[in-house]
Amino acid sequence: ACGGGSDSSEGTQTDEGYVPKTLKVQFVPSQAAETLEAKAKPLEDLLEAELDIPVEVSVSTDYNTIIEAMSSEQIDIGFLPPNAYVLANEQSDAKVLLQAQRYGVEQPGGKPTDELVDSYSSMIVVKTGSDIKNLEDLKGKTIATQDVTSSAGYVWPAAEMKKAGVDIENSDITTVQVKGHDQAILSVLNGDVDAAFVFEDARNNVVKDVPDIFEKVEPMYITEPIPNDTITARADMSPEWNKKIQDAFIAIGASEEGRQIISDIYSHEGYVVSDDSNFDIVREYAKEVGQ
Amino acid sequence: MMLPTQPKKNRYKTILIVLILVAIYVWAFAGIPFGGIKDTAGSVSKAIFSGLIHPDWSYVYMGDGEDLVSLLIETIAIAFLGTFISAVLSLPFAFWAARNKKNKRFVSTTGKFVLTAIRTFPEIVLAIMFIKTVGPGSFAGVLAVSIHSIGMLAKLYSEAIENMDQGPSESIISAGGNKIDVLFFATLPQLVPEFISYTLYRFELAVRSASILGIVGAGGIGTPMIFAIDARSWDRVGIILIGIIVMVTLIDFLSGALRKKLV
Amino acid sequence: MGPIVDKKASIISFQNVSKIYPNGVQGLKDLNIDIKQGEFVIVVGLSGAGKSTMLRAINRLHEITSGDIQIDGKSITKAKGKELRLIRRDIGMIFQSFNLVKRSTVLRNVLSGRVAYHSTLKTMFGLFPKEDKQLAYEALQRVNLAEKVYTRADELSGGQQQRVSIARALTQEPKIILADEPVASLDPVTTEKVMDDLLRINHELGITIVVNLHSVDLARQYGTRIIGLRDGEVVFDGPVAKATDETLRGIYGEKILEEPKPEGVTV
Amino acid sequence: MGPIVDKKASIISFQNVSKIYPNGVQGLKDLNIDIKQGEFVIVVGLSGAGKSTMLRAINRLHEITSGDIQIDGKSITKAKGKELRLIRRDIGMIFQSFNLVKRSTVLRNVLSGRVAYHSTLKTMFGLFPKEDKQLAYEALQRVNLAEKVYTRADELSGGQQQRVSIARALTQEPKIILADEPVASLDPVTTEKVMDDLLRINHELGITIVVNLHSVDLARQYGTRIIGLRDGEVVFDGPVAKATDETLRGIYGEKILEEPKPEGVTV
Amino acid sequence: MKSHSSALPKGKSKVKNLIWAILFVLIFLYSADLSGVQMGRLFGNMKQMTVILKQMASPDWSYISIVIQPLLETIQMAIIGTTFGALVALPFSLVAARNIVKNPVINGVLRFVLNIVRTVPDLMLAAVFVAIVGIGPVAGVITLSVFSFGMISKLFYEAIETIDEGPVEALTASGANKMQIIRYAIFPQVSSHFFSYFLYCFEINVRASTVLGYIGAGGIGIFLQRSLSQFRYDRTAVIVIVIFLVVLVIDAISNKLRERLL
Ligand SMILES: Nc1ncnc2c1ncn2[C@@H]1O[C@H](COP(=O)(O)OP(=O)(O)OP(=O)(O)O)[C@@H](O)[C@H]1O
Ligand SMILES: Nc1ncnc2c1ncn2[C@@H]1O[C@H](COP(=O)(O)OP(=O)(O)OP(=O)(O)O)[C@@H](O)[C@H]1O
Ligand SMILES: [Mg+2]
Ligand SMILES: [Mg+2]
Repeated sequence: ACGGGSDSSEGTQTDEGYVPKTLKVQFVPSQAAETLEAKAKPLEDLLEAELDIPVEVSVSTDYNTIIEAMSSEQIDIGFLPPNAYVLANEQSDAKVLLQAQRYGVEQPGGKPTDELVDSYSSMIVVKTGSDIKNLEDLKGKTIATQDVTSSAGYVWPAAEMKKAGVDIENSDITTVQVKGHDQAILSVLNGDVDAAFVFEDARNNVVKDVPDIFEKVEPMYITEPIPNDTITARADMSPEWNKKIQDAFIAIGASEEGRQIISDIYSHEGYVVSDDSNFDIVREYAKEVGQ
Repeated sequence: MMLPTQPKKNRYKTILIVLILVAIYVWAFAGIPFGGIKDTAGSVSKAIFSGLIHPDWSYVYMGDGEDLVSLLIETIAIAFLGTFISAVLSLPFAFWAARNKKNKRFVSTTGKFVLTAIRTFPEIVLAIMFIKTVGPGSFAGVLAVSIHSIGMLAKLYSEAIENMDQGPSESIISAGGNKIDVLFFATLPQLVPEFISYTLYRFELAVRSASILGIVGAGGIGTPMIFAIDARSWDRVGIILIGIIVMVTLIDFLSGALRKKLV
Repeated sequence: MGPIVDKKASIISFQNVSKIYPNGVQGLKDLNIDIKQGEFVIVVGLSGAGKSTMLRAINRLHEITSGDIQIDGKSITKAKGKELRLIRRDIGMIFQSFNLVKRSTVLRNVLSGRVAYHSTLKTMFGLFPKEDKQLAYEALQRVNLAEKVYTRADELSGGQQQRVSIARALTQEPKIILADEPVASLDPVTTEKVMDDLLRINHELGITIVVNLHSVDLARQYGTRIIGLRDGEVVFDGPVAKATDETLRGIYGEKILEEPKPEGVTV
Repeated sequence: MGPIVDKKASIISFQNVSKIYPNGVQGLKDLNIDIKQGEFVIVVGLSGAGKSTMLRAINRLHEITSGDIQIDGKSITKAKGKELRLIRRDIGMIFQSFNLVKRSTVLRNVLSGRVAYHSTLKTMFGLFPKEDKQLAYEALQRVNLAEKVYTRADELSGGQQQRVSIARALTQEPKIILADEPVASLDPVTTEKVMDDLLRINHELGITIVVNLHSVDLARQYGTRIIGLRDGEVVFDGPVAKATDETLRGIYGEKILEEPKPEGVTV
Repeated sequence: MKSHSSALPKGKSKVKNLIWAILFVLIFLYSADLSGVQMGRLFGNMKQMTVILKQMASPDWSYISIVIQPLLETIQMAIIGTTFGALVALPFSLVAARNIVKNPVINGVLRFVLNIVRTVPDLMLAAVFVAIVGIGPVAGVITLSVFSFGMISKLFYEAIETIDEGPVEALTASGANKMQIIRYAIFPQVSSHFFSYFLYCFEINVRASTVLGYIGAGGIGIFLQRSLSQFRYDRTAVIVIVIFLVVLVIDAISNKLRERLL
């Protein structure tokens, strides 16, 4: 951040830090969402009502841009997946303010529980009746993964496999990188791969197209929890404003009307204050898989 | 007198080229493992098509400024602006890169080199750069689209220039006209139809460069489409597709009329 | 009134000019020609002899391989940029293949002859002064095309296109006119009209004229001087009077100029 | 040997033919012409009189607005598909603007006159029989272009392109040749050669020939019959002998054919 | 000759053109407003643009060994995809060209079909083809084929519509049928266009970053995305450079071939 005193239509630098006049928020879809709307207006309205300053919300499909925009101070607040938060923090010292809450998932069946949690899991799925019963059995097999930076689609399962003694890089395993957890599920169903790393429970994304997917593809392994999506502020945001923003989001999640909107549109059910230390696990897992 | 045979060296080189081409294709096919049709082909494609033919009509207009109609208009605006800027910027590049009598080989080669570089530079990296500069939003999208398009438009333009009849240019040159006179009195009038069709084609591409606009958070129809595909909401995809098809057809229609007017 | 020929001023001067096309064809071979101001020169020669090549070398529409060409004492071969353009402005050209912009109107095509008189900015927006338009229109009247002034060039017959091209050169108000078979596509009446016009501007305005022609009759009728080319070389250069049937035979090869008619036809 | 004119067979017959261009210009006005097999017809008229329009109506390169044209007794106006193509195969055409594929070689351009003789499949692969190629080569020799056989058409001089176009028509071995100013861009020697050639094939093979010409001299020298057009109407139609200066004056307007030379030049 | 110089008659009124121009300017301004164009911000913040370029300026050369294999795969898929697409595009564009098939209904229907083909996003094509043939290069090749087909046919039929009609006439006059006219009068005039569209499309397919990645077909695109998501612009640079080299080679070959074959 460049030193204090500079003034623009967007905000002011004070000794305390950055004070926005217009709050610029960007939203990146969570990997674990089953349905999303590419809508900015509803959140804009909710936040303006809480904060009393103009809010500009944009929706992006790639978190690289949001991190870059935060480091060049074009974005004040970003909705980031956990691994993206860690990168943003590394790049520009951005601070996590909140984590989103969602309903947990119940197995078997993959249906949501009515308990709000701030984390989700990843799972390794195989064809029902497959002879892959544990992580050991994955040796020599073909696995569909997401991008290697994806928490649920690569990092978590790969790290836990490694802990269990199955190094995904050197166990004669072939990885096929696909885009989208739905594609991963379908490729298991089709027999193109033996297993796939997906979020829990990505089968819900495919059930519309393949109604009996829950019978045909089953989870073989479920990972430790992964922290949910973050709401992250740019590094130089003044503490006062950090607080204001936290309060605003929590209030939105608490109000009936606000919760309905964020639930419908962003698959969030509420927000809780978070701390950078919640994400040490992300860093640790990333190191585990050599990133 | 008997017909002399065509000079030989041509023939050998042609045979050599044919052989190389055959080798390339053999190599390419060797890399692709052709398999059969999958069990899921039926149910999944049925789901997709049934979604497409039962589009989500409610999305067409919702009045919140983030429905199909508003987003299509926004998309057109971005594409229009991006294409216009890029068409203007492409002109000098095209003349730089065109290989014709007046241009030295070296000059046009460097021009082509630069265009290739622009084309190869990934759109997404451009997008990131512009986001860092002007923040996310339509403006970044416009900039990314317009800069990236230069690589293609200028290349197509320059080939049109290379294929152009030089006669009229000569007449302007012989009347003492400078390069710009030649441009406005001989080159452009001749190239107008081709330039227009390339530009409109590029406009159409820009309209459809959904992914890139989605990435930069530029609004437009790209983002909801990507979300809908990711979430496999085929009814939503269906209505968006219909919207784009209607729009592209309209553009086609208008561009046809425009061409007729200008050609 | 006879043509104003100043014996000293040489307005076009070829000095050892040769031209070899990239594909190896020798277009011109060591030409040395001096054309005086006010001359009406006619270039004749077989098809492919290099007539067009010679004409196009004069205003440097293509580069010559060696030698030098001077226009009014200035080397066009060495001229650059504005200087070159000003030299060219003084040379009007009528093309064998018309070189019209087919999609533009006749008027616009004719007006384009005036571009070198105005600033780039003005011409870019097509803002020609009224007088220019009037000039263009008069030139069109002269070639009998006044009524086609707003027609698109591609809706004209061959001869009409040829005449647009002539009007364009006239509108340029040049000191020299180069004409590459200006009457090839014209009927005899228009041919005479055009040649008479060329002759008149030659006489009245002292404009130097170099014309490629195929018709020896026309050459004799109008020229003051004939240059015969053959395979890129000058094989005859002299006043019309000296161009006997003998010399023409030299230009056109062994073929006799007025060969007996082929068998069987009586006129 | 005199021309073989069968008095009965009418090979081209115009019946009340009119043509109005989409932009309203009346190209042809109620033509009624009968051309017998073996005739050598020359069409003259001012530039824009409708000569090209008339020629292009014969092989239906454009549709006429009303009337009927019959070729060898068959209505080309009504013919369709293969029938139309077979009629056209028998009509060779030499175009005023050459109509060559600039990017193709001379040989290829000439050979393209033969496509209608072969199955689509064969021609798709460019497989012409040796005899065709030889035929093409001979036609090129006839127009003195043998050495350019593998040159690209856009590297030729104007007259050379014209000659390629003539060679193409000859190679087609047609029964009728339509020629739209075939010698406009040719020097007198080649002109004579070409006209002699046309005359010879007219005599020896009985091929009917219809030529648009601007040169009245040539018309008189070669034609058996002259048709004069003016503003799309026939204003003269008769044997060459009857085409007096008077009638030509009618064709070309008030202008006198052999006007006294303009002032100032002596030959 | 008497020169009765009368005044130039008035041409067609320019009002219509003026209206068009004004309309254009209005659309332009509206678009600029809608897109939030802020030139000041672009120039004021220029140095941000160079940040990434600076990081790209020192490429991680060791990455070459990793991207070479996916690059080759991409090329293989692009060759086949483009070829199939172009082969189908050829007849389609001939029929869609208004100067070859003069039936507006047929042209119209075909163009509409082509519009649809071009409109369907490649992500969706990918989803369909994955369902049919499974993830992997085959789905990739088919998707590329469809994309190439849409693109080449549009460009090509428009090129066909701008040819010189003279040779067509000449062939018509000598009794050639449609196929022969296409072969001898049209194709020689447009083959260089066809060729450059083919190569241009091939080039796009080589660069096509996303679609192959969607369907697990591998290819260089995945590596481009990976380098970006890891903020390894030094690796991005390597990928850009190798693609650039491939494109240069394609260009060189195409120029050679153009000179040779056309
Ligand atoms: N495509 C066209 N559209 C509209 N009008 C045309 C078209 N072609 C020719 N004309 C007009 O039709 C008339 C006859 O033209 P045509 O080409 O037959 O003349 P021509 O006798 O061959 O003349 P020339 O000797 O100059 O070639 C002219 O007035 C011309 O402007
Ligand atoms: N662009 C070119 N490239 C290669 N050779 C050319 C080119 N233009 C002309 N030539 C050749 O140069 C020679 C002279 O051509 P030029 O056009 O000067 O002839 P010309 O005397 O004008 O003939 P014509 O009376 O037929 O117009 C010819 O043999 C021709 O084939
Ligand atoms: Mg010439
Ligand atoms: Mg004509």
